[in-house]
Amino acid sequence: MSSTSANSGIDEKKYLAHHFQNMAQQNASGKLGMWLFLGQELLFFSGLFMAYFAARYFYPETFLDAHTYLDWKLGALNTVVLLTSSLTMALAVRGAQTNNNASLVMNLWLTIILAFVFLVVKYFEYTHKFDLGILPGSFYAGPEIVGQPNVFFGLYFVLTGMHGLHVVIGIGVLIWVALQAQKGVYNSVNHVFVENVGLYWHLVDLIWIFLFPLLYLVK
Amino acid sequence: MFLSQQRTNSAAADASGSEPSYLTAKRGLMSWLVTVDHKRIGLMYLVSVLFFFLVGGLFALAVRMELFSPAENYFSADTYNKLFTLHGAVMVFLVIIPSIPASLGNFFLPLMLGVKDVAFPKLNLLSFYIYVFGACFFLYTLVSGGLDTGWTFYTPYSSSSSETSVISSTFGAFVLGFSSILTGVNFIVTMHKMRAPGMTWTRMPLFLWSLYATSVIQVLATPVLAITLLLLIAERTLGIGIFDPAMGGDPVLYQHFFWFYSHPAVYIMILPGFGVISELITINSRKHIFGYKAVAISSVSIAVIGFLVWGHHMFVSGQSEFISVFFSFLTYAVGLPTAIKVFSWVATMYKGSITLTTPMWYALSFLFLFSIGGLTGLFLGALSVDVHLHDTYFVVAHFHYVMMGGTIIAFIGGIHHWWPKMTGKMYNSAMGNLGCFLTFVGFNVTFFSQFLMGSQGMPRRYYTYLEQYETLHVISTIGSQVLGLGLFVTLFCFIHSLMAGKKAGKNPWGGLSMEWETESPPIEHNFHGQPVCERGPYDYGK
Amino acid sequence: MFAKFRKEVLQRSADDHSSGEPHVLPLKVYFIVFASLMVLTVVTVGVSLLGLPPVPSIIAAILVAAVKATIVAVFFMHLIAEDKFYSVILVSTVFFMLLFFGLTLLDMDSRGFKNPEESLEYWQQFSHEKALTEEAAPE
Amino acid sequence: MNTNETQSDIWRWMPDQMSTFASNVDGLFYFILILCVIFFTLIVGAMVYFVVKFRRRTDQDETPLIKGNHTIEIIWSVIPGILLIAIFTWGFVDWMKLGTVPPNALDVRVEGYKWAWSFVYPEGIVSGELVVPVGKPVKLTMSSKDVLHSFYVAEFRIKRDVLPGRYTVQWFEATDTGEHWVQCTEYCGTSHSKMIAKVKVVSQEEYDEWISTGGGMGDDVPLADLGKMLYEQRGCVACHSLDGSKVVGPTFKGLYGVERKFTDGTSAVADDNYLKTAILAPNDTVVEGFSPVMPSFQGQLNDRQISALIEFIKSVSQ
Repeated sequence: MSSTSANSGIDEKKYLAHHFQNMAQQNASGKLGMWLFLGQELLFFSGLFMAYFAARYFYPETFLDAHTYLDWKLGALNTVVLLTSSLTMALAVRGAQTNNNASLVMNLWLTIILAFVFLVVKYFEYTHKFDLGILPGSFYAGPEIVGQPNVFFGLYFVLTGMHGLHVVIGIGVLIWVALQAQKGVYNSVNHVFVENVGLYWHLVDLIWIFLFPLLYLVK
Repeated sequence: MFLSQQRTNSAAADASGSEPSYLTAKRGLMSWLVTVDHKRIGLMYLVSVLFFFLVGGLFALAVRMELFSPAENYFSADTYNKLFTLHGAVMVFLVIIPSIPASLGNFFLPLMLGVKDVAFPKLNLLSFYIYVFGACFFLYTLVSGGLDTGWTFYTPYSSSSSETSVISSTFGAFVLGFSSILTGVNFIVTMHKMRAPGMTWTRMPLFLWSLYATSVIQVLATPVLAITLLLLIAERTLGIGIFDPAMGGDPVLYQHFFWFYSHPAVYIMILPGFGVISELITINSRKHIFGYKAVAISSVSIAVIGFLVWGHHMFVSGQSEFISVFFSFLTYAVGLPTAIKVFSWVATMYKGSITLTTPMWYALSFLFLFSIGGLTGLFLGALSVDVHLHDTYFVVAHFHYVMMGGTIIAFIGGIHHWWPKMTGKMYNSAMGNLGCFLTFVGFNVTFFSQFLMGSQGMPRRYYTYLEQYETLHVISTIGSQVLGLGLFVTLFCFIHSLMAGKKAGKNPWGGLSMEWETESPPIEHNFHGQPVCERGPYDYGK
Repeated sequence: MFAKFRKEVLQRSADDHSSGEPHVLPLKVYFIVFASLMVLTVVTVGVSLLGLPPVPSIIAAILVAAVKATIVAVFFMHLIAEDKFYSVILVSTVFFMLLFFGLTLLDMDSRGFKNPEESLEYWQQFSHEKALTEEAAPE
Repeated sequence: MNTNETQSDIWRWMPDQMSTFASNVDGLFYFILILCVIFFTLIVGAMVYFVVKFRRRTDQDETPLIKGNHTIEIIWSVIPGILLIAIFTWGFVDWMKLGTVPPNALDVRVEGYKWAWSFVYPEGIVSGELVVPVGKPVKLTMSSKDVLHSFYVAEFRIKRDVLPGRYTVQWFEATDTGEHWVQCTEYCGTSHSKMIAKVKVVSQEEYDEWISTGGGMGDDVPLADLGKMLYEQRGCVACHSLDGSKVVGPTFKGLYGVERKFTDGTSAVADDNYLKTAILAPNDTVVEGFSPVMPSFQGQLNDRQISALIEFIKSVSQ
């Protein structure tokens, strides 16, 4: 099935839903729906970034002082991990489009492993903070910092927590897609679902690209 | 509009309609609960929205009864606070936001586009169940001590000093937001990717244009409400200290977050109402809409400018005077397209051939009530006058004229208009007109007196008030009884029609848009062949 | 400039398969993009070590992150090969986001505009003194 | 606020104009009102006229295909546009006037707390009523102790939210003597509607005399009467009733000398020092069945005022 000839005789009718005219319309609708969903996700995170900018406007010195407790090397490592997972995800989508099922499956599992690595690194970061007594909001019992440290760490946990939750959701969907891919469901005709999962994963990576400098590299 | 029949080789019987309608095609409760047919989902939404409209309405009657006199009439202060809060929350999140798009929109979008179903039928059913899931949280809130923060959940009252179940109602509103987002995504994709051949953007009925503008707002604004409510829950449980000043937050920041969603939300509420009114006035005056492009473009421009004006809710809230000037100017900018729409509707009726069916009576009362609602917005947009009028009964009257007098009247008019198509039965128009008349009179008596109260300085959300406002409160309470009666008469008219209504033909009002091509009630996959669209939906007369 | 670049990339990727299948970018593009992302991550860290004053350092960090984000969006998310409407959605979403940030930050910045008492500094300074007076003079 | 409402008091738009700013606001209000009435009669009049004139006579009558008319559309966009800009500019000009506080204003600090107002004068007087001289600008620097409130005097046409954790400022200049109500217009909980206070505009001499007697609470005033004034002005009335009914806090009727059971199981007789600690540190001992929401009056009431309150509670307890 690795031939790249025109959709190599895969019967379109198999995947066509009853209310669509043809596959092109169905794929285009799927992608448009996904992009609208991504637009909505972006605005969902915009609320968090707004809270970050507002808190930073109110307590600049707290941010300068409190961010030293964040280990930027782990943050950088996580960024590299997520960017690599974005690469493998894009390669997986490319595999699906070119009927290269082997590369699709291999890259999907690579992405899942990298996502787990991201979560493990995050787990170490969180436990390191809990040991220091740095807990979100009013449970803060960490070191004395000028201004309102509970605001910075409250925000830190909400931002990275919400992003982590989206990574977990991503992993769940990726595992489901990987299992389907192993059954050979996806090929050059029916690959919209893989592409949509890829778009979602790239968005999660996009959010982290902004989160990393704003939280870890505050100067 | 020639319906060129492309013979479908499916096993459909001949076009004479011996095929069962979508109501009788499948039987049993399960066929309804797991249906992906947009028409059935539309009906399920309609029933649940009307149910919550009844619940919200009863809260409103209770509030008005309590305000009959300044003394403590029926409820204690806390119960009163819960009553007006739940009236606001149920009406906003459960009734008026999903009302027209989810019920009439779901039902008629595919029919008007000439396609079999919306782009993502399963997603459509999922958004209905998300709506039900969110509604359960509200019902749980009713049971577990209510909510007394006002539907706006302003911090720090909602995050630290309210002992009522704020978390369950905020989470309920958060979940309902997703139902609204997914409906918006569904509609935008359907309108972009699925159309009858020949139907260009300028040949679409204006109801679809307004649904498109509404869906754009739903997709772009609702997530900000979702994150605001999540942050509020985090604030109340973890105390992260963004909104609550005791922990270092800023309450005005919460108001920015909240109103960034809630002002576009009021356009989510009114735009579908505009769409319904464009349909009602053109069909009942049997005349082409005046200025199709202007009306269509003004829907979309209202949607876009609607994102720039949220600060006019916060002129006196401690927001800086400089930015208030900016918001006041843009509020007047968003007033203009609305005025253009109203003028176009009136101009449409010029030289038409107007029949006074019940939907037309609702359209006329919409024009009357919405004009008052829209014009009183001018007072609240002016900076100096708003200082006096903000958070008084003037504001209460203004938004009831726009929301109840606008969207709900258009919604009921739309139900009357499409009732024969949805149920295949006609309603008794005398009873419908009586309901409309009583609602109109009751509404004006209730809320026009509140304009006077408000400008005289009667604050909002007051359990007891100064004696000087008592007479106006009495008038308003009597008006609310008449309004309630009018709505019950309308409800009875619908139920009566379901029982004993005459059989309705394919096109009782002589409409030209595509949904009148198929039977009433339509067959399961809407059209026998694939209808082709040759000309616009309003090309009456030559 | 961008349109020429886009046509050139598409043209090079179009010649090795027929029109039936969706546009598939050559493998080389993926690895070039990945490499540039790695370099830009290093730049992000580098920029933060420059020791710029607070506001420029935020803007610099956001600019670098924005460049990385556009690269991911254009190549990995196939915006370069898809129909333009998806880019319109993305850009309009970002526009509404910036609108939200801009107006809210503008409000917070201009709070003491007419009366200095309303500004944040006044409260932090005076609430500090008010707390002292309360401790100093209990009844 | 004249308590005897005549018919003219109910059927009017705006309350009396009692401050310099009121006339500007009313001017713009009536300007917009006239515009609204004109546009409203135009719209509804045209609607009714068209409905009557173009009634459907037969089912077949033809209607002209009018798709639009650019000239009319331009006219009805430009004219409302100009009027809207006019309204905006008038509102903007008055808003700037409201924003700039005149330099020689009398500076009064306003404290809003759950369900009462207290006013701190430059001379250190703390009063539950805002007593101001007529014809002199008064600057209010306001902040709240707990949740959002809003300081609204309808007759002066002024309103500004009162935020915890920040000062907000507004000013007014009363043009006539008289008594008006301050009302809280930002929802703040159970007794939001009881959070009202009196604004007394008096002549300059009366004001000076009021200040000299320590805000009407001079040493010559008998303790029980002083207690009654404090009870009404300092917000006790919003939560503690005199007739035995439970509002938010326990009633004062039959309170003095009675055994009180607390939430933590202990109990004590309601005598002088119990009442004093209850006023200064209310949440240490909370009576059963009530919630600890009472704000502390530490630093707000001097000893004489506390003993006056206790005398008043005694006098009411019989």
